[in-house]
Amino acid sequence: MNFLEKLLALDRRIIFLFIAIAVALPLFFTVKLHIEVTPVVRNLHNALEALPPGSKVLVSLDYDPGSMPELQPMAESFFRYCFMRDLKIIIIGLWPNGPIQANSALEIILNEPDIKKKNPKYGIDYVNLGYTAGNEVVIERMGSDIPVTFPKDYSGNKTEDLLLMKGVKNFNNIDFVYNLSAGYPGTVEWVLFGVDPYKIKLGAGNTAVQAPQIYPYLNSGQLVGLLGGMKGGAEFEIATGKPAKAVKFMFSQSVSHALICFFILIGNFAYFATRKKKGA
Amino acid sequence: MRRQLPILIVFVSGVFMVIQYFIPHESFEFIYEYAMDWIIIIGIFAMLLGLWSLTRASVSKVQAKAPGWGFSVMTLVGLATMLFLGFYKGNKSIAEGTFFMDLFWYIYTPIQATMFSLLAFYIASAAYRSFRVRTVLATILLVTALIIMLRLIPLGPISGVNQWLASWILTVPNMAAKRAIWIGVGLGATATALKIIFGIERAYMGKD
Amino acid sequence: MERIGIWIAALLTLGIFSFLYKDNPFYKFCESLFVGISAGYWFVTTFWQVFMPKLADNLVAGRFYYMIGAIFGVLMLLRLFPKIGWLSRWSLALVVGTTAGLYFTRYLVSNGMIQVQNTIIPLYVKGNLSQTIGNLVIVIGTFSGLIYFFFSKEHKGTFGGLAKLGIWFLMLSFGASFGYTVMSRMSLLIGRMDYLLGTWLGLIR
Amino acid sequence: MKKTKAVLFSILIILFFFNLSFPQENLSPPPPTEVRASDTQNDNGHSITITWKLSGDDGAGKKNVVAYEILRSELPTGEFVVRGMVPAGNNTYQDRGAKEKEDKNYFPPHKDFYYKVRAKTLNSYSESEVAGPAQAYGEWFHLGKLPVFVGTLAFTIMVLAFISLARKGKEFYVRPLAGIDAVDDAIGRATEMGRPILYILGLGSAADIATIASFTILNRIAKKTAEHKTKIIVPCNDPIVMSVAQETVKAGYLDAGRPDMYKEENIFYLTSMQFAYVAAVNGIMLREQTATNFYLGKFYAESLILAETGSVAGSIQISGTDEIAQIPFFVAATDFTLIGEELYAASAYLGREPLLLGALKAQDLAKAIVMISLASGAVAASFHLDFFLRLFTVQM
Repeated sequence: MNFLEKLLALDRRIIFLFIAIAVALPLFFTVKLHIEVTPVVRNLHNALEALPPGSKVLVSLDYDPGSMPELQPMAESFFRYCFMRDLKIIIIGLWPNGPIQANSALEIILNEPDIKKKNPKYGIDYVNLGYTAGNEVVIERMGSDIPVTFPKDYSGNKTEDLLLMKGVKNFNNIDFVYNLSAGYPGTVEWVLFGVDPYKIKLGAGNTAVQAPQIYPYLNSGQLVGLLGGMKGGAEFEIATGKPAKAVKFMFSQSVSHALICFFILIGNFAYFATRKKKGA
Repeated sequence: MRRQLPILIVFVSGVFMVIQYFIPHESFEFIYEYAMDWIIIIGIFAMLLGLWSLTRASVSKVQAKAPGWGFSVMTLVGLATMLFLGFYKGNKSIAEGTFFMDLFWYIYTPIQATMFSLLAFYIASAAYRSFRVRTVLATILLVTALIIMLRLIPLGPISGVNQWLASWILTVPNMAAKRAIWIGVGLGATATALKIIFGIERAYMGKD
Repeated sequence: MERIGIWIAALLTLGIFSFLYKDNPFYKFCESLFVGISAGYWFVTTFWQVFMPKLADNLVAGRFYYMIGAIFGVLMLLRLFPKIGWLSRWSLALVVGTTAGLYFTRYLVSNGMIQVQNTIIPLYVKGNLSQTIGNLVIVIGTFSGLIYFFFSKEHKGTFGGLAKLGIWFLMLSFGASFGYTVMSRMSLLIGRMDYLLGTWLGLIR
Repeated sequence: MKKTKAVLFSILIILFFFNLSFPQENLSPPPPTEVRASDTQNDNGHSITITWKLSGDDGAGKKNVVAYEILRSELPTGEFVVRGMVPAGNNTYQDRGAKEKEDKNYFPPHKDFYYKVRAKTLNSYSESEVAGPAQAYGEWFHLGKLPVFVGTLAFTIMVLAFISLARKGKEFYVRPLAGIDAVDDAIGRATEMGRPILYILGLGSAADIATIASFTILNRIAKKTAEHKTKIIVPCNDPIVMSVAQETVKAGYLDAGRPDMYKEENIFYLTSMQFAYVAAVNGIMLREQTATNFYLGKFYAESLILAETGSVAGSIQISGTDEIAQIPFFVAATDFTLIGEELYAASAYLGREPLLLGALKAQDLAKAIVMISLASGAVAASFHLDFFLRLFTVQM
């Protein structure tokens, strides 16, 4: 067997090894890749920039550990942005794991030096109201009464006693809703049961697999902006001027994508070369 | 009784569900909601069948000392541990912070995430193996996949054109093909549903 | 506890990855443990989160129509007794009949009518060349794709030509989906690598 | 424009409280007129729809109306309570409630209600005249779903007509399908090699249409394996699916006249959790060295893990699913793929039963109708005629 034939019947374990290296190695470096901010992400950022400091932002985390690699960096960058801009954060989850994901993102963000300087306080600058069962019905109930839908926060305090929640009755008192979604219930439900009846302003981050289904709502204006997959997350970090995890991970993405393309090309090269030989 | 009654149940419940779609009145809505709950409840009872099958298969492997029977012991241990931890403190057994949830977070979740991540390797090896310029069809597959993948790689001036092309492919011809598949699946599934309701397709019922 | 947990999680992660090299006892261990734990987890959570609220609570509240579901559920279990096992077919019939009726309209509407509705678009948009081309491609693609799925006629002549165009469209779509999905699959691996190198070993920040 | 509206709207909420203490009657806008309340159409009977003509200061005049409040009472002179609010520019509101009597928000049907609409500016409001009485009641047919009803009837008639033609002995032609022709070879190969066949029904429940289509195929394949005396392994991920698969395979062995060879322990349940199931199936493929793998039914992300592991084991693989997102991976990694509708057609192909073939013909006829509507609809739409579009438009 000559080299080309070996290449043609390449042991897939060699490909596996290269993929592992292509993903792991870039994690050790911080490279400033040129990432262009697409209009859908730019629109979301602009809408957030238009909010005056002190605006109340509802964040619904609707995913579980399975989608962490894509959505967790989005949660972190969004919290960071809100704290920097003095936007008040109200966290909920339509998925049982959502509020837990929020806490682990907050733990990281609250320990960043820039944020530490601001010293955000629980109950005044951010609250975590936890999870309530009921999927889209939860959104409907929030439209009439948020404290009734979420009577207690994640740690068991009465919602009414939280300073931030004073005067928050329903969606009329919420200035922006941001939803991170990995499926059902998620962005689709927020559009159908939140935007349509209550005219809330909604921005969303979705897994890459989920994003194409959400695009129609962008075109119709029901959704302000969308972060699609890790790339969307990276674009948002660039737009806010704080490149973080998603940007860093995008380097791994680029290298591994390039590697797969390279493998496809050499596979075809070997295929042609051996075929020519056989022909001759 | 053994053959006819099930066929009748299928017919009646199937026709009811089709009819209720067109009737907004609450009386039908109530029956619909009950029926959906019954289906869920039947599913819960059936779980016992599953546990029985899994346990029986593992136990008989252990008894017969079949090759790899030690691993069947592991399965049984895992199963028994979760069942015990999940019930011994009543409905508080699965609250956050219990040992049950620790096992979920430190054993179940990482294995699941890792199994899922194997796809990163397999998507690469599948691409290498099957994306060859062998036939026209394989070539189309390869070229479009390359165009879409290249959108994540900085290519200087070509990037702009490629971005545009990638999003055009995703929103136009990709959409057209998906619609054709959707419509086909729609017709195939509705026809199959009809065959089930009318008792023409009944292989799933088995035979005596 | 957390440190031990992370070590266990990391070792299990490596155990699953070892399958990429070849099947081995380490993987078999993770696999069999995973099967047992997941079956138990699924049973326990379904019991507390579905069985209790859906059946037990409703029966306690005196809503006895839920008994009908329970009776059919018990019939399902009779499979375990060969002599009266045939009774389980009644439950099966209820499940299959109900969902067949449900799916009938669901598929007809969302896969049939709505897709057709979305594809009835003007072939000529005045003063907008790119949309005209886009619409034309969508209609032709959907049409020829459907021809490919035609079973009654052999793919020959003009008909065969259109069917071939249809399968080209399908392949283009498959290639696009394949390429598009690579990013989310890589994200998963990045997540695991971040866990191993960051959370476990602390090599990256 | 939208932005200013939202800002005004939030200021309104803050000023609302001031407003209560400083009523400024002389500034109140012209009230909404022509208020009508009537039962909401096509609903379950727990909602009333209110419509009105916009206040003179909404979008015109002083342009200072920011919202409308909708109030309800059981008596024309009784106490009116606020039921909801819509931003300015809207002229309808659906007053909806729950259908369960014990619900706090229960909306009683067949009961008189009176409504009025209040136009609000930042610091004043004015009320319309009282409208009503109106009653909520449920309809017995959803008019918006008429196109679906016609479609249902037409398709049912087509299927039944072709099936009765088949019963009368009419023979139907169907074109060859590559994936189907491969099935026999694949079973033959397993027999020659003396290795088992693996059949995966996917992650669907026993009620998923794709799973049911797969049961029929499993039945045919089980019959063939019984004839060839080849072992078939069916690991399941749903207990009901397992039960049905056992019945189906048993029936296949009966059809082949070899009920004695049927072994129930080869059709077993593993776990219902997606990736644990996949981990176990991966192991089975490599340890049992299956010669042929079938993946037919509902598949999700696991499709590629299964197909690539099978390819490592050197198995011949035949796949089919109606889950569009997974078809590309099956196409790339398995030897033959039944794409979407082909999966449903496969049961008819394998059995060659006239009744099932009849239904396939009805599908083709429906497809032809769809294609003609598509083409003529698009041509008509180019001339701004929306007749065809309306034929397919469903209002939920």
